[in-house]
Amino acid sequence: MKISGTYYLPLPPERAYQLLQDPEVLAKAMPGCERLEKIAENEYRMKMKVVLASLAGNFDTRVRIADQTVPSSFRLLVEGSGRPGFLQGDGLLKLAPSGAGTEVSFNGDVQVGGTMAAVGQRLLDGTAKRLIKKFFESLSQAASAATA
Amino acid sequence: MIPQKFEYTVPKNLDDALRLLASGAKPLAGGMSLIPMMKLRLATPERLVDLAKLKDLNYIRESGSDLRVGATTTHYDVENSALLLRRCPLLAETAAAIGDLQVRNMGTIGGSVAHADPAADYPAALQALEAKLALRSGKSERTVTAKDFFEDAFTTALSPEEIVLEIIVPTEDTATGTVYEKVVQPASGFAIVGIAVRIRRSAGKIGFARIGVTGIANCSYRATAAEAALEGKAGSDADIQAAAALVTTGVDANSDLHASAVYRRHLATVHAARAITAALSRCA
Amino acid sequence: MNVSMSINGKSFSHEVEPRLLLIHYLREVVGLTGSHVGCETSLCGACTIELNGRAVKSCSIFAVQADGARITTIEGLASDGRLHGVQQAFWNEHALQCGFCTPGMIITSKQIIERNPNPTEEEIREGLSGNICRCTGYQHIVNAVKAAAVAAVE
Amino acid sequence: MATTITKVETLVGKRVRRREDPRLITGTATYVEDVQIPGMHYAAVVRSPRAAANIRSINTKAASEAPGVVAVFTGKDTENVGPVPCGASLPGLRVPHHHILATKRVYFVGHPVAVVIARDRYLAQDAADLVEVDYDVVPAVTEPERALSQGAPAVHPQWPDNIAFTYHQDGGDVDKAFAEAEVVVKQRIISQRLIPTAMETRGVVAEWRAADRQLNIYTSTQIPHLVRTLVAGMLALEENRVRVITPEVGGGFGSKLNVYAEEALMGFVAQQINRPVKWIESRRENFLCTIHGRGHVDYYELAAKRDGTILGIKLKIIQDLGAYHQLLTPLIPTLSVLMMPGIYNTPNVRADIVGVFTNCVPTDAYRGAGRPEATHGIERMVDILADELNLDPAEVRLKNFVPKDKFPFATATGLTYDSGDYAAPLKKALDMVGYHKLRQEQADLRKQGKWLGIGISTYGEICAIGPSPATPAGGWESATVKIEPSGKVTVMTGTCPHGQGEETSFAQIVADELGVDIDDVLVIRGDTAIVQYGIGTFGSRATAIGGTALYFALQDLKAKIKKFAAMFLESEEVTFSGGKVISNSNGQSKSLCELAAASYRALQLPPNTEPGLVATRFWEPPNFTFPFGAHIVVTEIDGQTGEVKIRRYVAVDDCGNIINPMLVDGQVHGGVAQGLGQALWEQAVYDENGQLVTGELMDYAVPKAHMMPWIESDHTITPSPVNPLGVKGVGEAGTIGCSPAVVNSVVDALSPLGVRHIDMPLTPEKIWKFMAGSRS
Repeated sequence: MKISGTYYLPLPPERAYQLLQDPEVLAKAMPGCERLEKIAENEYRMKMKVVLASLAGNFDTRVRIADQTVPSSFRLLVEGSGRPGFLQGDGLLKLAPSGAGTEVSFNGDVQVGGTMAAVGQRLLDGTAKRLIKKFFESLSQAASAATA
Repeated sequence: MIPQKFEYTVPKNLDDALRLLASGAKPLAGGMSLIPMMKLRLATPERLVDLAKLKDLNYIRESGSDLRVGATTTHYDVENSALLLRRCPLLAETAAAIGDLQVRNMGTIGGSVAHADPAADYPAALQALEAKLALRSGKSERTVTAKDFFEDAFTTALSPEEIVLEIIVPTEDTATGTVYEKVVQPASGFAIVGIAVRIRRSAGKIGFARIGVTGIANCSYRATAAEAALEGKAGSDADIQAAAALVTTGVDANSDLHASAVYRRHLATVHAARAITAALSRCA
Repeated sequence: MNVSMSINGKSFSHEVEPRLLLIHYLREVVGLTGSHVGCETSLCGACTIELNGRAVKSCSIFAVQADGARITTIEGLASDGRLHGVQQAFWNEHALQCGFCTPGMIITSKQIIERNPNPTEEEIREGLSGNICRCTGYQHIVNAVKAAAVAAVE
Repeated sequence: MATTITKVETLVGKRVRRREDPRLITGTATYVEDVQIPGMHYAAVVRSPRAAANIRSINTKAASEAPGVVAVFTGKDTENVGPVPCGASLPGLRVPHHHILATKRVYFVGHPVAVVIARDRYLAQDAADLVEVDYDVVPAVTEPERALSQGAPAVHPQWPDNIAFTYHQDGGDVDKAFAEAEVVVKQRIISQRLIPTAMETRGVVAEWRAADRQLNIYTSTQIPHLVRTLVAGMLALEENRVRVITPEVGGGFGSKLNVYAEEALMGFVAQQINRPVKWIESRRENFLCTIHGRGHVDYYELAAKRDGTILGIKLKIIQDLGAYHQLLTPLIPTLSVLMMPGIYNTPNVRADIVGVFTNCVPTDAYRGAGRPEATHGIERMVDILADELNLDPAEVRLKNFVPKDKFPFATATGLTYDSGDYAAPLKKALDMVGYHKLRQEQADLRKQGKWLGIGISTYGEICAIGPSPATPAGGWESATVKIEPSGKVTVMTGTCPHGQGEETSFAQIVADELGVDIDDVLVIRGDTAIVQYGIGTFGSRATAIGGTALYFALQDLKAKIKKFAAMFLESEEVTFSGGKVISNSNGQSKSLCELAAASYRALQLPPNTEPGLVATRFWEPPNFTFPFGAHIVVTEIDGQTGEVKIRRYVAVDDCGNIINPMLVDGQVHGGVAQGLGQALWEQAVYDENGQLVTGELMDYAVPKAHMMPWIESDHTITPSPVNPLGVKGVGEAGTIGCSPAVVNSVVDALSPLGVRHIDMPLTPEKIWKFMAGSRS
């Protein structure tokens, strides 16, 4: 599944870039993130609980940041698995100045497998959008807090 | 395909049910959405409280200018309620479009709206009806509009300790024409697109139009731009087409195996026009 | 948990775990294997039984939910060695081939006729939309429901 | 003793109600899941969620320690069990070793990697979730054409080109035909992957009786004897120590014409734990692990004269095989090649098959098995040719049919069509549908911007499969008829009907031949300990071959009965009627009961005659049979949404003589439903990583009652000379005839927009895009 989108963060690119790689901020912004620990340089292990009303799934996830070009782009690689199945994401995030803030655009590919893939087809698109939206909303709040 | 273990409780009464929810149990009503997910182990609640056993939540009654439908009322009972068929036919017509005979026999309106499946049928009607939902927890009781209740895919305004107590819809007079039009996903029976229309025309002008939409995006919604485009118009074909073209304005449509976002938008436009036309023909 | 229910006119009481599905209770605890499991998503209808007079999918109901209920399964339709009208019509009209969906089909058909003594072809087809048959193409099933409706009126 | 000869009505050809129905409509039939054996345990199979991965490790500790668990087995434990068999032998065929549990690598989502045995099925499922498999994921490939492209991942690393086999067949002089052609039309045509979806999923119960070294396997199959032979081989047991019992089978459609890993696996498990074990496939497993059908990408070229005469056909088939060969996987497209000329007089053909491995579940026989693909192709091409030449598609067909005086007819692909009058069903169908009036209506509607389509398909098929040289495991069939000492008749058939109704049609044949009441006839099938060896039910063969074996067994039996009758009636010229054998000369009679008693009591025996009344025949057919027919579909397309509405469905089928018209109608209806499913809704979709995204009935749309049109069914009758019953077979006709008629109809409707071909399934969105594309 291809995903893409553009969000605005009220911070200049350098600070937005920092924010996007700050484990503490990410841990707060990632929907359902229960724990995030650094396991290597630019590599994190994350426990996630994704809840959709009665549906809930725990995922053990590895997040890796690669191809960093400060402050304009980096790649985010996510690999997780849990009872509902597994997911793998590979996305390129690009940061560009936009007014006083930064426009963050991303383009990526998400694969899911297991039960989720077999029965959750009609939900994947909406769920992905929703989780990403939540992520950027939280991030934006964090950014606002940072500028305040 | 076997669910995980869980504890099951039949509440003695509503207060008991609310107390159990406050202590972390999850509500079970007809189970038509929840149990298949539990069998696939996508839902793994540890404790269930069976709200369907609360007989006092199973009712359809008139109250002032409103109709109140208790949460555990089955789709079949909504579909066949003489009161609803006379005073709020849109809700009955929508219930008749849900799933299949067996699902309608068992599934409940409260369970369905609380599940908030983005492709469920009721939300379109509830949006068009500007329905209110009475929510109750052990601590509080409040009423929210359908617009505020449905927040996102599978996400509602309900807090974990709250339940939907009843659904409150307006009584309609015969001057109002209503229609629920659905494009059915052939495998699951869910809506690819569902359009509920409520419309009044007097003295040759559309005085009032409400359009609820489901299936297109993560959340049901009211197509307010399309409504505004209709109100004050005579309701000619051109008026209808112009309004229908606005039915997905500002909406982020979803894609899946059965319909791309572009096609979903197109279907919404076509079926909105058809639904408006049919609703107008039903205005007395 | 203890559950008690009346099944085909007989009382049963058993200790079951809450997650036991009604279909498995009927098939494996009570020993009524006429109702079948054809899917896990509540779509095929092979498990259809009557619960308090309503046709429901017993694969999507826990046995504990049916505590105190009155249940009729395919095994309970014939009485005194006489087939129920719908069973008879299914036989006469060749409304089954492999027979796996048939018990559920018959229970749903019975409900269709009980609620609507003179259903149109379209009403029958809509009524059967929760029961999948892969063998017959449904035409003979539609004929059977029509025939059973006519016979019930006569 | 004088007896009046009463004229007894014969049953063959009559709408006789089915003998099997009483148990099925009362819920008292026994399917595999209903089998209960004391001490029985339950198995849950752990399956790969990955399409391609090396297995680093499997940790079964938690599962082994879970409540109620008695054993957990992985591929290491089952390594010595023989591979899942492939029955095909094609030159150069690459056959990957198909372990019953994956050992080092998984090849498709659903690949079994472990099995957990517990006291009950709930605990087995709980424990299965605890098996941890560490996968080293490698790239997968799911599209056959992509699998053939440079740099595609190798499904089996030892064969980087992903080619399992190639196959070539030439008939006549294709190059000359194309050189002389006045017109050549070309089209790429897809017959998509389908999921057979028998309503009863597969299931196996295995019971090991150690003291007897006896393995009993209850399995939902179309071929119990072949399962016995092959599973005995896999488990290195003596074949006569393996008993396969096939209780009621809830539909097969080819998906149970196979030998599956779980059949041997449960046998292995039962031996290991020394207790009976049951495994019932879930619907999800059924979609992931039971064979799929179709999976063709076909490249067609048709050479013709401007008057519509077809001169030659070229076909290249790219067959998506999946990750392994199941029993018949590689053979299915070869049936397409045999069938490629359809029922047209086409002397020049060239076919090439490329069999391609993909990281998907194997394809194999699904209702029609290769023939629907071929029929879809040729019938689409004939329409495309008619469109190209601006000729009426019915006329082009009539022009090219093999004339009815040319039978037996040798085809360019090496078959000999037995009998046919191909114009007859087409003319009848055109008549029924009111073809010329419809064409007028279509023209009128087009002026109003409305899209009405009329689609014709005139199909032929290869049935009664088949002569043994044409099959991998023998193509004969067997029957035993016994008259019990009490005079009741027992038939044991080697076929294994699972919905077709042979318990009834065979009883009709017996009742007529022996002149007995149908209620006195019992037909037994599906137990290798009771029934003599047989091949099974598939390929529309049960009546044409199994029924014929029965017919000949009855002749043998009658000959013997006549000898006994002669002792009493002083004549071998007798009539079998009303439960009696009646002398033609003097009208004297003896009841079958009396004759049976005499034969078993054996106080006196006719010369050179042994006691007892039993006859067994194994009948080898000299040829296939070739049914045919014409289906016409009238569609209306919603110009705004692309939705297809079927206004009329007319099916005229010729399946030779008809034993029971009610059963034939049922087969046609059911076949059409599956054809319509393919044409409009069904499609197994794998994503590029090998996930089956149509993994449940929530996304894989099989037809439901409200989606089906009324089918107007009629017949012409052209008896087959291949067998004495004159029957041809009808199990697959509906499916084969249907899909091209539907697609031809929709393309016909949209032809003013320049639409020439649309691949199945004809989803509204696809059609809408064509319409939108042509407008812009």
